[in-house]
Amino acid sequence: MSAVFIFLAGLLLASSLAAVMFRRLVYTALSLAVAFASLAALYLHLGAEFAGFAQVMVYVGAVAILIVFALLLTRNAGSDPEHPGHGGSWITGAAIAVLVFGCLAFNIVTSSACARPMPNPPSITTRQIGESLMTRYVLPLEVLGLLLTAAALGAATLALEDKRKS
Amino acid sequence: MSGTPLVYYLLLAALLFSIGLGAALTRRNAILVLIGIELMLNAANLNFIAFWRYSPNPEALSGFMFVLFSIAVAAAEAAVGLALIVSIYRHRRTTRLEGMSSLKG
Amino acid sequence: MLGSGIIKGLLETARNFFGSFRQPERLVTIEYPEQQRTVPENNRSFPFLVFDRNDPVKGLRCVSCKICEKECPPQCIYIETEKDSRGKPIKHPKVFDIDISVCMSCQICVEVCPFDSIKMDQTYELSQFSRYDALILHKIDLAKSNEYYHQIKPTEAGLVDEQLAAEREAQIAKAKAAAAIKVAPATASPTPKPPSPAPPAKTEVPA
Amino acid sequence: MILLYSSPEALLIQLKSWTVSLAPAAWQPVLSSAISALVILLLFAGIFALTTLVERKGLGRIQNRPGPNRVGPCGLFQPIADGVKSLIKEDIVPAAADRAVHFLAPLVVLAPAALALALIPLGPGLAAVDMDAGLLCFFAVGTASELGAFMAGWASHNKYTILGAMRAIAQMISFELPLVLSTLTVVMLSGTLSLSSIAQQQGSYWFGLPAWNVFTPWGLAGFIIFLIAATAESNRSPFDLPEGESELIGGFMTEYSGFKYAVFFMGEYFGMFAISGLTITLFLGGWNAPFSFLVWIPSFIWFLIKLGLMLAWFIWVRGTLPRVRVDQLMNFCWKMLLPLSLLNILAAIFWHFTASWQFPGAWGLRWAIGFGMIALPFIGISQSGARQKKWGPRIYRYAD
Repeated sequence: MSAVFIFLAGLLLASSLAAVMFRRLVYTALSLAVAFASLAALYLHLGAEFAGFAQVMVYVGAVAILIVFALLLTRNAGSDPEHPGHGGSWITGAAIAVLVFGCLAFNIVTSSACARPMPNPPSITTRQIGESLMTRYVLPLEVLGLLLTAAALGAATLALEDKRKS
Repeated sequence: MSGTPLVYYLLLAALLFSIGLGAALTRRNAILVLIGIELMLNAANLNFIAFWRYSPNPEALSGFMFVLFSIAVAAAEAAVGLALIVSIYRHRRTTRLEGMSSLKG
Repeated sequence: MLGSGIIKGLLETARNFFGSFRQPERLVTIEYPEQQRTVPENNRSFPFLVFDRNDPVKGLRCVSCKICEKECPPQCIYIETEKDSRGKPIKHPKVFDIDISVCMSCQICVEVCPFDSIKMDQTYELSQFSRYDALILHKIDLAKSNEYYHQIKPTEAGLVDEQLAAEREAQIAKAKAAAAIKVAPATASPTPKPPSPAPPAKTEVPA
Repeated sequence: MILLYSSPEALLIQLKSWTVSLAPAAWQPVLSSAISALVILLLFAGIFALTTLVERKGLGRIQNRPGPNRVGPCGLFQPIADGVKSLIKEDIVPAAADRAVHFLAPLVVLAPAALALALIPLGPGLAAVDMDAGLLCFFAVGTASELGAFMAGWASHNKYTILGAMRAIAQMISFELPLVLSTLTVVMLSGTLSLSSIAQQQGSYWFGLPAWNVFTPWGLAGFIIFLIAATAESNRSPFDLPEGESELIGGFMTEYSGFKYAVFFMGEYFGMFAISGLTITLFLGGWNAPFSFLVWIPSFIWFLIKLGLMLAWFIWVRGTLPRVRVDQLMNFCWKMLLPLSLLNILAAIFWHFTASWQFPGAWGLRWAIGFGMIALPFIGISQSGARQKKWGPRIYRYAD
C-alpha cells in the first residue's frame, strides 16, 4: 500500500463520512466536494487522467455547486430539527449499511479475482479515448447526448413551472 | 506507481458505498438522500476504474468508458433530482421526505 | 450594428490615454504638496488677530472688548483682559485663545468686531498629532500682521484700511474741534474722555 | 555538467536538470516540482505586482490623471507599498462568520488559479506540467474557484456577500459554456487536448505570415467569443457584477480585509493571467513569433510580450466599458454567445472539410463562407435583439 493511497483513502472516507454526518447542510456540501476531489485524485493515482479531470469538472464544478444552490434555495427547510441519533429507522438503516459492507467485504476478501497482479501502467492517450468514443462507443455517446438534453430541458421546465403560474 | 493491491481499492469502494447507503437510508432531508446516492454511484465508479487499471488488457477501455458515461448520467440525475426537490419545496415548504408522502396509500 | 458603440468607446479612451502623454494640459490633477491651488479671496478657514506697526504684542488692534467671545455660537473664544500694575483693566487682551477644533468658521466674530481686529484666515494645513493642546491657538499664534492680511485678502484689507484711516482722521478732526471749542472758552474743565470710537462701522465683507 | 547551448529554452531546461541532479536521487522528483512551482509563482507574482501598477497608471491616463506616482520613481514601488499595507492591516473576521470556511475561501480561490498557470506552456518544453489532457485539466481546476466564491460569500454571513457569491457562481457557470464551446473548435481542428502541441501546431509560416488560429474565420470568431467569456470568467469589468461595488459593496469579498483580501486579489489576477495564457496558446500562436524573420527572439519572450498585450487589452476594456446589468449579462450569454459558439463549431467543421480545395482563390472563398457562417447570424441576432429592445441603446426616461 502506498502512502498516497492511504492519504487519499483516509481523506475520502473522512470527508464522505463528514458529508453524511454534519448537521449544517453547507458543511455537508463542502465536504462532499472534498470527497469528490479526493476521488478524482484516486483516479489520477490509478492512471485514469481523463476520468479524474472529468470527475473534478462534473462533480466539484457542477454537482457540488448544484447541491449548494439547492441547499440555499430550500434554506428554511434546512433548519428543521433532524435527529439521526434517535428513532428506530436510524438503527435499521445503519444496520443494513453495516450488513451490506460486511457482505461486500467478505466477498471481496475471499474472491480469487482480486489476487490479480497489477499490470504495467497503460499508455492511454486522450486521442485513443476520443477515437473509441467515436467508434465503438458511439451509440452510448449519442444516447447520452439525448439524455443530457432531455435532463437539461426537464430541469429547466421543473424550475420554470412556478414562475409561469404566478 | 502504486503497489496497492486491488483488494484495498475494492474495500475502499465498499466502505464508500456503505456510507452512501447509510446516508440514503437514515437521513430525512431529500438533498442528503441524494448525496448518499451520489456517494454510492461514486463508489461504483471507483470500482470500475480500479478493475480497469488491474485488468489484463486496459487498452480495451471498457471500465474507463463506463465511468465517463456514468459521470455524465450522474450529472443529469443530480440536476433533475435537485430540480425536483426545489420544485417540491416550493409547493410544500419542506425538503423532508415525510412531507412528500401525500400520495402514499 | 451591435458592438460599434464598444469600438467607439475604446477609441475614445485610447485617445485620452495617448493624449494625456502628449498634451499635459489634459491632466487636471493638482499634485498637492508640491503644487497648491490658489484659494479664492473669500475663502475662509479660522480667525486670526491683526496687528499693526510690526509689533505682534503691542500692535494688536484688539481692545479685549469681548464682544466676539459673547457672540461666538460654539463658544470657542476665550479672552482675559490685561491689567496694569494697579489692577485696573487696560484695553489689551492678556489671553486670547481660540479652539479651532470647535470653531465652525461662521465669521460672526469678524462681523461683530468694532475694531476690525479679528479676521478670517486662509490656512488649511492645520493637522496636528494632538487632538486637544495643539489645536488651541494662543494669542501669539493668532497674531498676524496687517501686511499678511493684505496679502491674503487685498480687496477687503484695502477697504478696512481706508475705513480705519477715515475714522482716525475723523477722530483727529473731532479732537481738534473739541480742543478749539475748549480752548476758546478757556475753562479748565477736566480732560474729556477720549471720544469713544466711532460707532461700529462694519466693514462689510465683499461677498 | 556541460551546458550545451542550442537554444535559450534548452539552456533553461538544462539549468534546471543540472540543479536537480545536485540533490540525492530520492529527492530529485520533489526538487524538480518545487523548482517549477517556485519559478511559476515568482514569475507570475512579479507580473502581478507589475500589472497592478500598470493597471492603475493606465486607468489613470485613460481618465486624464497621472496615476500613482508617489512611491519611488514614477510610483514604481507602489506594489511594494500596497503589499506592506495589506500585510500590516488588521485582519477582521465578522463575529457571525464561519471562521474555518472564511479562512479557507481565499486559498480555494488562489490555489486553482496557480494550478492553472502551471499548465500554460511558456515555450517549447517550458510548461511546468505538460499533460496529455491539459485543456481539460485547465477547465477542471478552474471550476474550483466557483466553490471558493461560494465559501467566501456564505462564510461571511452577510447578505451582500451571499448575493455576490450567487452572482459570481451564476455568471461563471453560464459563461463556462461559450468558453468551452469556443475552445472546442481548436481542439477539433488540432486533434489534441495538449496545450503544448496546440501551440506547436501554430508554429508554421505561410509566406512569412504566422499560421495562428486567429487568422482563420472560426479562429477569429472563437477568439472573440473566448475573449468575452474569459472577461466574464475572470470577473473583470465590464462583467465584474459579483463585486459590483455600487450595489453590493464588494460582493463576496466584502468582509475580507488585509492579507486575505490580498490573496483574493492575487487569485483573481492569477486567474486572469491563466486565461490570457490560454487565449494566447489556443488562438494567438502560443510562444511563436509573429513573423518568420523574428524567430531569433526566444519563445518565452514572445509569450510574455503577448501576455502583456492581453493584459493591456483587459485594462483598456476596464477603463472603457461600464458594468452591465445582470439580466443583460445573462441574455448576452445565453442568447448571443452560446448560439454563436455553436455555429462556430459548424464553421470549423466547414473549414476542416474544405481543406482539400485546390482551385485558385479557394482560400479566400473558404474564408468568406466560413466568416459569413458566423457574421450573418451575428447580425441577425443583433438586429432581432434591437427590434425587441433588448440590446438597443439605453433610453433615459428622466435624464434628458
